[in-house]
This record gives sequence, structure tokens and C-alpha cells, in this order.
Amino acid sequence: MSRLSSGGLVDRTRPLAFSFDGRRYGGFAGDTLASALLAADVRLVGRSFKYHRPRGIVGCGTEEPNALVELRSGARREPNARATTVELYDGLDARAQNAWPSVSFDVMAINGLFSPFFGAAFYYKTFMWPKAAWEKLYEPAIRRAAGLGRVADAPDPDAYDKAHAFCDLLVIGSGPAGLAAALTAGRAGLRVILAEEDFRFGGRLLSEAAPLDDAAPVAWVERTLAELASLPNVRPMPRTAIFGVYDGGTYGALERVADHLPIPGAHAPRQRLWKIVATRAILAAGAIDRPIVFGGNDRPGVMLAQAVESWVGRYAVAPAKALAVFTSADAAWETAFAAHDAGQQIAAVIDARAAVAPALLEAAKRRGLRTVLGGEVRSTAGKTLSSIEVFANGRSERLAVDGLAMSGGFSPNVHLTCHHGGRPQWNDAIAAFVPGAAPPGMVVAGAAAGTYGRSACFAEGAAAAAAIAADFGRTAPAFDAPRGVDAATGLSAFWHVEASKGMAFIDFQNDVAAKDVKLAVKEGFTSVEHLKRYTTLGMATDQGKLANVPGLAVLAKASGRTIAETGTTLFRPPWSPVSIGALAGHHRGRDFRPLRLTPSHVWAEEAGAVFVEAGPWLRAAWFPAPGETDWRVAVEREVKATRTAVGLIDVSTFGKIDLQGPDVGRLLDRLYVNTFSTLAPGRVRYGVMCREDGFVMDDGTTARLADDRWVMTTTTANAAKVAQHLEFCLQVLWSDLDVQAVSVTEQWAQISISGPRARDTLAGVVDDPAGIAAEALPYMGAVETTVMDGVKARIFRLSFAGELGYEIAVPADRGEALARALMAAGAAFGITPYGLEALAVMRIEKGHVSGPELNGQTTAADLGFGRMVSQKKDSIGRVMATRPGLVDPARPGFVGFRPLDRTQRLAAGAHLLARGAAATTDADLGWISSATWSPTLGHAVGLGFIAGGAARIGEVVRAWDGLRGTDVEVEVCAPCFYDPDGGRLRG
Amino acid sequence: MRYSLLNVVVNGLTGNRFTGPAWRDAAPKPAYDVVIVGGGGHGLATAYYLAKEHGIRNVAVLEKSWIGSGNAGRNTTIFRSNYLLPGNQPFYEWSVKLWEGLEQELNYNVMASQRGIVNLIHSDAQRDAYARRGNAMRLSGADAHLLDRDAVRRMMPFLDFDNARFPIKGGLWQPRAGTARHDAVVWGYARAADALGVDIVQNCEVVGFTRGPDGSVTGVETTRGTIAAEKVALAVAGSTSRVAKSLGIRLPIESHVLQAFVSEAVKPLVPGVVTFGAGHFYISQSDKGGLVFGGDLDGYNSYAQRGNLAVVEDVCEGGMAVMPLIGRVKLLRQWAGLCDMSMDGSPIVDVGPLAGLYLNTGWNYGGFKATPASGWCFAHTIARDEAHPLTAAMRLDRFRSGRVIDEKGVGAQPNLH
Amino acid sequence: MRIVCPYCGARDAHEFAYLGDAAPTRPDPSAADAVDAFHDYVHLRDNPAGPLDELWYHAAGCRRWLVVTRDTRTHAITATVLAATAEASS
Amino acid sequence: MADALSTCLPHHPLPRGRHGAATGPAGICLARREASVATLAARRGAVAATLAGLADLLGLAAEDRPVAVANDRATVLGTAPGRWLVVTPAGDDPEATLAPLAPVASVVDQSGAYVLFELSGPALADLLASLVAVDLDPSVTPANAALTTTVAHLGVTLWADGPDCCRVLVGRSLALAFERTIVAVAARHGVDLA
Repeated sequence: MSRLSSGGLVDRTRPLAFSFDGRRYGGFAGDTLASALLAADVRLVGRSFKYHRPRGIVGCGTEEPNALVELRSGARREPNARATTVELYDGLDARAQNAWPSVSFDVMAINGLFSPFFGAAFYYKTFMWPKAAWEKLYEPAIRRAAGLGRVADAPDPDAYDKAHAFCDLLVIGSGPAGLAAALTAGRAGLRVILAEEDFRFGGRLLSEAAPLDDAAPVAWVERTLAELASLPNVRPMPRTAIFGVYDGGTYGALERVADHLPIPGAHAPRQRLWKIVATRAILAAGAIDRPIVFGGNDRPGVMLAQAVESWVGRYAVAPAKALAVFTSADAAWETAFAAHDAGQQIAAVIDARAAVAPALLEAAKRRGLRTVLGGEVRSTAGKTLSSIEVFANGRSERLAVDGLAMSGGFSPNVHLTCHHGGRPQWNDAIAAFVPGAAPPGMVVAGAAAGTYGRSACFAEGAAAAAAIAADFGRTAPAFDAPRGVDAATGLSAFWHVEASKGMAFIDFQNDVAAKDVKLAVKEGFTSVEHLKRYTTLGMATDQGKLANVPGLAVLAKASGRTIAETGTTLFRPPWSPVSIGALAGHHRGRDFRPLRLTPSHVWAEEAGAVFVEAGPWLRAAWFPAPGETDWRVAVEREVKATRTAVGLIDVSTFGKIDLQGPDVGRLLDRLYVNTFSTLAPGRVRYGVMCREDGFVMDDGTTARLADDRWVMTTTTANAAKVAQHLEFCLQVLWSDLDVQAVSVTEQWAQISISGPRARDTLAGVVDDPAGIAAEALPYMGAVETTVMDGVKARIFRLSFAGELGYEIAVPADRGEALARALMAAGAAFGITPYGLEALAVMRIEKGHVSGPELNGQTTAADLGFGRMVSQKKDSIGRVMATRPGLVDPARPGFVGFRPLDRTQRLAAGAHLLARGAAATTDADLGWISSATWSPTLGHAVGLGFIAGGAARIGEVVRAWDGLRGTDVEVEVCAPCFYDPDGGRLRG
Repeated sequence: MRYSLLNVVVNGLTGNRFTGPAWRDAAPKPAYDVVIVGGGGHGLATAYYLAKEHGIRNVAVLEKSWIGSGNAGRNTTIFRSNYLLPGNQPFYEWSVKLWEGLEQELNYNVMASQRGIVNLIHSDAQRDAYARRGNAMRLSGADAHLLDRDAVRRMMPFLDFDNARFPIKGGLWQPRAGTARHDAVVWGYARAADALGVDIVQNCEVVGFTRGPDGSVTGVETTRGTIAAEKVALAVAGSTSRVAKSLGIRLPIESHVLQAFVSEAVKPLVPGVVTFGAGHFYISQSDKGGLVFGGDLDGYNSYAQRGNLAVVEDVCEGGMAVMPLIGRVKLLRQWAGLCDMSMDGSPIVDVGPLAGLYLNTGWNYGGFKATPASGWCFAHTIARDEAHPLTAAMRLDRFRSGRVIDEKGVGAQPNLH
Repeated sequence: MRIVCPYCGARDAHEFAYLGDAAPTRPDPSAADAVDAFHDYVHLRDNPAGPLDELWYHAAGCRRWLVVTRDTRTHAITATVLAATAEASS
Repeated sequence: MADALSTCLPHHPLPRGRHGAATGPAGICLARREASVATLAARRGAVAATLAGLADLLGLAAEDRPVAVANDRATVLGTAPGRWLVVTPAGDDPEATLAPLAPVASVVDQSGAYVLFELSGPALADLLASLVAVDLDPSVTPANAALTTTVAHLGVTLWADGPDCCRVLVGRSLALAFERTIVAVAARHGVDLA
């Protein structure tokens, strides 16, 4: 048990139990899983990616590359959770991952023995023989060994929320610079959001020992937070990581709402995705300690000095019984002093520098700490660290320590400044990359900008906020910085112990060692991007937060350049990994997209409809009668009933657009290939609409209800597209036209009845039966009238099914009533509701084109509408439709097909081949776009396109369907199989 | 030097004493037979096949940055030939055939892995359309199978078959499709081309062209001097319009960004490539274990190589809709590639439009899979001054003639392809 | 990305549908060279890396077509006006 | 997903009553209200004339911007330049009511097209922050704003109707989807479906 007897910010009155790899341990509220494991003397927590070497806890936050665990189990199992950011809760259950059978004995560790051969990118040079072996043998093995944690066993049971926030200033990070900035801007009255990734505000102040205003720094943090909380214009957001900077001042943020609980509270989300729109932002994300590259630096027990400071200061944990420090930076000395003062035994402070500030030596002496100047650690020993080999003054010495704190200086967290392509700049003075061009509206303050030392960070944060407040025309009161003594921040660049023994790692998780970088350079991969991609350096789950700079240093030396010359790879979003569930939010399962219901839906369900998803809509597919199990039987019955009596279907999903104004006729003439301006009031006309490139966009009927009032219908699929196209014509192409187009798709329920008894049925619901008499309302006529005792209605006499038919439109809220009324009125005539399947059968029998034919690849001529195209006027697409490729007689044209052997079936998707032709692309004559069994004709019928089109009618070709193993001889015929002269429509 | 097991062992034992640069860091010569502008997969493959298949070895590949820095290094590494139209399908099928032997051809393990692709089907109309496509694939000699719901379930039980807004009704399966290690493809072609004498010149940006009295292209002006060339070939996806502008050419091209995403590494889950038929989402899993996925274009012209959040959400919604068990898998990195989106969604491989100039562009978001065949056919076009039969339909003049290759049928609207 | 709709105010770009370069204007269909002119109008684009006047449609808002001036390198938007100026005037 | 949604298919009406958090008062109340609605679109160049006509006809000073202007007879919502949604009491025939405007504007009855919802409760602000990607701070969005926008892939027009209360027009075919969205997003507050 390594918990210090006093100090820290854990709540010793709230003990928590948790388990790791099946063993039970205890911790306190305020612990992370990592601090609790260290307090319980658990050092070995994982295995590395390639060599499966033992891995411990290196860092204390988001940067952690090693201590990745599987958190929770079953459907809630989260792979690759960072122990250093997992807030401890009672009953927490975690397991080591990427190790078998156990983390302490992992058979895959044998890879380590082959490390001389498994160098950088070795796999590009081998595994090629024999040819098949890569996929059969090598790759499966590699895949099994690779990967880290396991995905959950079942759909994620938790909810994920989304929210939007807007502010004048977003402050990212709540260390000295962030708090000073938030307080200054808040006092100035700006709308401020203070986002902190940690579950506690304060940043490094939570770990540091040096007092502020003569008290522990946390006291000042608490006072500051209390004031911020009291300001209505300031919103502090804990557990909220800003992960991405997007355009227009949009920041992506992930709030971990319930990750610190066993499961989210009832109905509460697990996480919330925030989309924060901020006019300005101050990045105060601090800096993280940098590892040193030396032999065995990956051994459990070797950790960042900054982390040691946190274990001791914030979590009251002594991370080792005997701890050595290896550094080239003053800050690590301060860490050693603080740790020692808190009760952590310090074996030695080893500094690569030959000389350090006398004050440091003095302070060490005062504490009786051993110091080694000009020294370096060349190797380490132990499964978990048991000793280190120190070389100094020409001699080696082995120190028995079980902990080693390392620091080669700091890497400012410039990540977010790169999200708009800004390239970090190398700063020799602090041997680190500092922000280059930041995204618009963002400034960087404090350690993230390379400014070290508390008072400087306070001042910089406050100044940045004051300047922004001024831009908003507000004045900020001077920031009253707390009194304190700044720690020493001197350092000199030190990267790599050249005389290391054993593997000296740069990227701990991906097992990239110094020798790999040198090999990459030798093989010509000297661009930083090539180095990264060739060695996988910086591609681990920490995205190079620790590895990048040391890697660049080794690269620079090996390729005879400076780090400034090598440059660095770009950080891209997200700053820290974001769960896919949070990015998806509530749009899951059946609620992935909103479902649109037809006006008669409730009636249809009562009538036993089987529904099908049709784009955004849910529509009736067929209405099985009692005892009907085969859908084909139901569909056949529905078709026959419609053809012989009367059938009913809800067609409200068609797009409908109300057109008013003096220029509607002119507009329609330009939209449709055929002429509409001549259409008389009370009449309906079928029209075809093209894109400007000459291909068909949509078709439908448009009725002229009065001189200056028209209503257009579009296909269900193209409703939105046509409406947008129409507004384009009115607003961009011809804004001189006085036309008001209003979508009324939702306004009108439209129910179609077709069949010989359609008029008799309709008579039972219209208030004025005379108005629908054959002569009063002829085929393609339209009338505004009333039904069901005074309900406003529009009746159009047309039928997609090809019978005497009417489409009756009433306000959508009356659609269900209309369906019921029609069913009642038609009962005596055997009215039968039908669904999309029967509709499809009947439209194919009639040879009407639909989605499969109007696929955006066909012209009006292809579809047999050539004669409809008016040459007396211009219309969209007319000119481009004259291009040779569109008038080529060899183009596939629209025809019908019937099997020579009438017992055979046809399937859409079959291609057409000449008799005896080989099945090759060159021999391809066309395809069948729609096919069905026709109950009316008693054989299969198909529609499709064949090279040459109608000219081939009468020929016999093959409908070849290699995919489903059929090859059927078919006769090419006219597309209309049923009532070609349309007598039944006019009946 | 040839890579072999022995080579790996020897270098392992000798601390890599017997290894050297994978390709020479060449300095540009004053003149070449062929100068290829653009050191991406297509440019390097073109150089390789020029040297290998046509004996033209006095070739330079000019790259303004590091080779593979464009879309070759920012894609989702999928190859397939599940195309519909005769102008496309045979070309992509030839590409798959080249992928199948690429390791041995290049003596470099590009990790081409034929894990298969399944396009999920969610409606009867979609099944009919995929049936037409699958038969078109078979006509060109490709493999295609129509799967029913149960077959898809056996293959990928983790998909949502029970609670979906758009139920899975089957799939179109091409077993020979797969993925490859994208960077390795670039390095493999570079190393192989270099071995045949091709000069690969990095950090050499083309800033202009030299022209003959007749207006023909006679060479390039670069940041490393003027280079004369019998033939200048453009393979600069993402920058085509900018380069063409300096030649006074306007093209049926818009630059758009396509985002791609990778998750943290997880143990094997997704066997091959899966595409969601009712939303914008497709996914595969890399050998390292990362889930590699993407969706639709951001949808507006851009040279920013950066995507926006709304599309990230849209893609992840699609992911959760088909694979609701990945909710706790974490997105590790997002990036974006610049796509030359053409007006019909299909590529342009052609001689001209100026004498001495050769055009390879408009690969939309499908350039990676085409890399081998694009190099193969473009090399032929350059060497013979005529279109290769497999790219005969991909000429620039098709927009004027109307013989477009519009797989999606959305017309001259690049962001919809 | 946020677009300030002249009518609705600042909205996320996902509320808008994109068309593209606003410069090409529909040629005279009766002109002798109409086919060539339409070929250019429908297909050819300057596709500049820099400021571009573009047509966006506020599909989820006022359903007006807008001309948005946006830099294709930075996505920075400097101006937004209604495409049909006549629409707004009274 | 909130519990009710996982057990209730999206094409079946949600049970009325309490959803989500069951303890304490409901944070959100969602109720359907009856109303008549019409789209009023000024003819080309007749925006001023239409506004004047509205003033005469309904006695309210509507504006050519996205705001809600109401009196006891009607609420007029600006939805686009020269366009408004006119909300009148249920049972009204808006095409008849607004007929006098015919010379200067098109009138289209939309009473069947929309379902009018009333959203209210102490958690309304939180809910709107989740749903609406618009800055609702008074300094940016006036209290009388009429927002036509999307919430969770649904097109809506919404405006404030007193403190902690707003009204939302939703397409009729999507009304159930809208209810599901509210129940899912506001589950933690507790939702009362009236």
C-alpha cells in the first residue's frame, strides 16, 4: 500500500472498491484508476502493440500511451480506456488487454525475441512467399496479435446526448492561464465558457505544492471557481474535452456526463456531444512532460516526472519505494523536492546537464538528496523496474530503484492550433514546438504557448482575455494574481542516450525504438510524414503526444538536420479519442432517421397492412386477407380486384406544389419538355422534366385548377429535389417571373381509387355526384368540390393502375376519414385496398415508367417520350439533349419483354444478350429494369432498355441473369401490356 | 536490392548493415522523354509501367512535397470492381487483377488483402439495381454474388438485423475486393520504378510550363529549374484545375473534400468492407486493428484538406445505425483528401487537350483502387499517343458529345456523385 | 461552418444545400452556338483556390437561394446575399 | 434511447402521460394544439402591399423578417422574404379569411399540413439547447423570433409563447417522429405527453 498518510485531493472518507484483472482493490473518491492502481502497488497494467512487452503507467492524463484497459463488461465494455483519465467509482471493473493468457505471462511476448528482425516496416519486405500465404497465413496471425481491446459484445445500451452552446469566449483548460483568462473575461461581462477535460478544475495547480497566497494552490482554485460560478455569464464545464476546431468558430466538445458512475442515472446520457460556437477562444491547454529515449525506458515503473508530481501531490500516492529522477530540466528537480517533502523516498536526481542552478543543488543538499550531474541512464532491469544503470563521470553504477521519473523538458499542447492547418514552430530556447498560425479567433496562453512559470501564465491568460474583452468593447478589471514563488523552469535539450543498452523506445505503445528511426532514415524515409508512416511512430492512441518530438530529434540527428528543418507532422482532430456513440447521439436504431407516416396510416394498420420503408415514408406493401400467408397471393388478389371491381391506395407521398401567379404557364413551359401554358382550367396534363444536361429528372401530372392556380405533382422520391429546382428557376434563372411556389405535400392527403366501379364508389362520398359524371369529369379532368358533407376536396381523374380512376385529395387531417368513407362506399362493389406491390404490378402491366426507369441516366427519347418534347419552345435540357451521344440511335431504348416460354419468370437486373452470344460486356445489349408476374395476363412481363429500342420490337433475345443462374429467351415488345389504347381509363 | 526472407534475416542479424534507400533521392536532369507531374500512386505507377511495359525509362516523376503526400496517403485503402457501366467496369476489373499480383510484381508487400466487399441492400428496388450491377460485373469477368439476409447475417452477425430503421434485406458481395496498405503502394511503385531507372524528384514543384511556337507543351518550370520533356503527363489529383489554369485550360472538375476516419485499434471485428445502403457509411478494419470508415463528401468546393463536424456526425450516425455495438469504440483521427470531382463522377484519362500534354484526373473519391490500372492505361496512352481500350470511354470530349459515364445518374453536379 | 443567411441569420451549413460556382449564367438557347455554350455552362468550372461566389439553398430555413462569397482554401465567408435581389425588394 | 421508444415502434402512437424520468414534476410538457395555418406569399414586388393588407384585415403589424407578430385573431410568422405563415384559430378557413389579399399575395391553406405543438416546462431552455443550432441568447435572437430550422433531422417553425413555453409547427407526417425526438432528448427531465 503506497498511499501517503496525508495530503492530496482524494476524499479519504469515501473509500471505493474496484477490481482489476479480477482482483479486488480499494481507492478513494478523487482517484483515477491509475492512481488507485499505483496506490495498490499494481505496476504491470498492459502489453505493448508489437512485442507485447510489459507496460506500466507512464503519464497521468490524456497523453497516456500504455495504461490502456478494458473498462466494464458485456454491452458496456469499452476498449482502450486510459487508466489515467478513468475516474474511480465504486465497483469499477477493468481488465488488462492485448495479453494472453495474462498480462504477467503473455505468450505473444515471444515476438520480442524476434525484435531484431521485426524492425521498422519489416512486413513490407517479407510475408510475400508463397503468393497465397499473406492472406491465408501471415495476415490472420498479424491481425490476431494486433489490435488492443475488444469491442463490446452487444449494442451500446447507453444514451448519448447532443447540445449546442454559444459564447463570446471559449477558454480551453483551467490551469493558471485558463483560470486567469476566464475570470478576467467573466468579470468584464463576456459570455464565457470554461472547458476542462479533467473532472476537477485547476490543471497543474492541483498537483503543485508551492503555495499561492500562502496556502495550497487548490485553495485559490476553489475561490476562483466559486466566483466564476457566481457569474451568470460564465459557464464552467468540467469533464468536457474540446476535441476539434471546425469552421466558423465551431468547436467540438465531449462531456463525460456519467463515465464516473457504474451506469448512467435513469434516463441520463452517458456522454454529451457539445457543438460550441465561440467568437473567440483562448487555448490554455498546458504542456506535457517529455520522455527521454534510453535503454529499457519502457519498463513499468518508468514514468513522466509530471506524473510523479501528480501521484504525490494530487493523489497522495508514492509511486515507488525508491524513486530516481532522470532529467535535463529544472522542473523535475522541483518534482523530486515536492515528492521527497511529501514522503516519497528519492534515491537520486540524475541530470544530463553538467551544471545546474546552484539553488537547485542547495535545495537538494538541504533535503539530503543525492544528485548526479552530467549523468545518464543507459539501461534498466526487471519485469517491472528493479534497477537502473547510471553512467556518469566515466563510470557505470547500478541503482536499485523501482521507480524512475523522467523529463526531457515539455511539449506544449499545440494540438488544437493545428486543426486549420497551422504548423507548429520550433523554439530553440525551450527546445519545443510552439503554436504557429492558430485557427481564426484563437489565441494561445500559458504553457501551451511555451510560457512556463505560474506568474507568467497568470499574466498571459489575463492579458489575452483583457484584449478580447476590449474587442467586444468591454473593459476588464486588472487581474489580481495570487502571490507565490515561481518554480525554476530552466532546461536544456536532451533527447536520446546514444550509449543505451537494449531497446530504447520512442513510441511506447507501437514499440518504435530509436533503431527503427535510424533504419527508416537509412532507407530514405527522411520526410517526417514518411518516417511516421514507415515506422508507425506517433500513430498510436496518443497520436504522438509523447513520441513525436523525441522521434523528430532522433530523425534530425540521424539525417544531419535540425528539428526546425525536419518540421513536424500535423495534429488532426480529435485532441483525445471520441466515442462513436457520442458523435451519433440519439439517431440510432429505429430512430436513425425520422419516419413519415401517410394520412391513412392508422386505418391501413387496422386493415392489416404489411408495411415497408419507402425512403423516409412507411407505406403499405400489401393487405393480406385472413389466412393468406404468401404475399404473392395477396398481391394477385389485390390486382384482380382492382382490374375487375375497384381498388384503393394512399398516394399522398407524391410531392405536391401549389403554383400561383400570372406567370405559372410560362414557368411550366420552361420546366417541362412539353407545353403547359395551353392547358385549360379543370384539366390535368402529364409532364416530363429534364435536367439542364438533357437527362430526365422527374415526371408527374400538373393540374390547372383556375387561371392562375395550378398544382404540380412529383414522384415521391424527387419531391424535395423538384421543389428546390423550381425555386432555383424562380430565384436564380428567371427572377422576373411572378410565381409563388408553395409545397403542399403535407397539406393534401391523396387517395387513389381505380377500377370499373371507381365512379360508383366515389359517388358515395362526394357531396355533388353530378360533378363526377363521365362528361362532367372526363379522363384527365380535375375539379374542386367537397366530400363527406362539406370537406374541401380536389378530384383528379387519372389512374396509375390503368383503370377508370380518381385521385381524391382532402386536407391531410381528413385523409384517414376519407379512406374509411371510400372503403364503406365501395364495400358493395368489392372495394379492395392494395399496397405498393400491387401498384408496381399494375404499372408494369401498363408500361408506366417509375424509379427504375427514371434513374437519371435516361433521356426523354430513351423513355419513348421523344414526341412529347416541344421544339416550339425552349425548356431546361432541350439544348443539351441534342448532343450526339443523347440522340444516338444505338442508345438503349425503353421496351417491354415477355418470355417465349410463358411459364418462365423474369427478374429485374437481368442483362440482355443476343441468342448464342457469349456473356461478355461487349455483347451486352441492355437490361431489364422492372419485372413482375402479371396476374392479369397470366405470365411474366418485364420493362427495360435495349440498344436500338423500339426498332427491335419483335426480336427474340436472352434475359441473362448470371447472378441468379437464369437465362430466359424473351420477346422484345411494346412496353404497354395491358389496354394499350387506354379505353379502360376513359371508360 | 531484392527483398527476401534472407534479406530480412541477414539485416536482422547485422543491425541492418545491408540495406539502403528504397529509392534514389534524384536531382532533376535538364530533359526527359516523359515528365510526370505528381508523385502520387497514379504518377508513380504510370512511371513504373512506362519503364516496364513500354521500355521508356528516361522518365522523371516530379513531386512538390514527399511522394504519396496527396490522396494516396489519405484514403480508406479499398479496391473493388463493383461498377455498373461498361465505360468503367472492365477498367476497374483489370485493376483488381493487377492488385492480385502486385506484391510479386513489385517485390514489395503492399498487403493487398482480398477480404471482400458487401454492399448492403435495404429495399427491393435497391436489390434490382444491385442485381443489374452484379450481372454487369460478371459480364466483365468480375466476381459478384447476391446475398440474402441470412447470408449477410452469417457473415456479419454484429450488424443490426433486428432494430433497424432501414432493415437489411441482403447484399451484393464481391469476394475479390479488398484493402491494401496505401503508403506501401506508393513506396512499392517508387522503389520498383526507381530500379528501372526512373528519377523520383521530391520537393520539386511545377510552377509553369514551357510551350512551343505551336502552343504545344515542351517542358515544365519547377522550383528546381526548367525541365524539358517530349511529353508532360499530369497526375495531380486535387490540384488539376490549378495546374490546368496555367495552361489556359478549364476542366469539368471541382475540388471537394472527402473525410475519412480511423478508430483506436481493436481486436478483429469486421471481416471485409461493408457499405450501408441507406446512409452515408462504409467501413473496414486495418491489419493494425483500427476501424477505417467514411461517408459522403462535405459537399462544397474546397482546397482545405479539412472536414467539418456535421459530416462526422452524419457518418457516425450511419455507423451506429448498422453497427450499434461500436458506440464505445473511440474515433482516433479524422482527415480529409482533396478529390477532383468530375461532372459525371468518372475519371478522365486522355491525350491532350494540348500537344505534348497528357491528362489523368477526375478520379473523384475512387482513385486509390484504380492506381494499378490507371498507371497501366495512362502509360499506354503516353507511350502510344492513343487511349487504352480500357479507358477509351474516359476521354475528355465525352461531356461535349454526351457520352458521359454517370454511375449515380445525378448529372453534372459533382458534390452529388 | 456557419452561414449568415440574410433573412434567417447565422445557421449551421448543414441547413443549406450546395450548388456551386455562381458565375456561369444560362446561355441564350436560341443562339447559333447554343450547344457549345451550354456545354461550357453545364460542365466547365474555374474551380479556384481562393474566394468564390457560390450558390447555396437554405433548404431547412427560408428556402431562398443565396450567393455566398467563400474562400475555398480557408472556408472563410466574407459575404452572403439573396440570389434574387428582386425577391426581397418591395 | 429513452425506454418508451425502445418498446414502442416508431409508427405506433406513443402512450400519453409521463415518459423518461418519473420522479418530480415533468421538466417538459408536450401538447398538441388545434389551429388553422396558411402560407401567405406576396406577389412579385408586393411585400409592402401585402403587409398593409394584413394590417387592414387582421389589425396587426406583421414584418418582413423572421418574427412572430400576434393579436387575438392571428399569429403571423415570417418564414422567408415576402412570406409568412398565418396561424388562426382552429376551424377557420384561412383561404377565405385572407381572400381579400388575393390581388397582392398568394394564399395557401396549410391547416392539414401542420400539427401545432406546445412545448413548455422548466427544462425548455435545456431542451432547446439540445435541439436547436441557433444562438437563442436575447442579445442575438429577439424574444419574438420565429425560427424556421431543423431539430434532429426534422423541419420546424418555432416561436416563443411566454416564459418557458414555445410553439412548434411540424409537418403532419412527421408529428409522431417529433414526439419521439422530444421524448428521447428530454428523457432525463421527464416528459409529459398531453
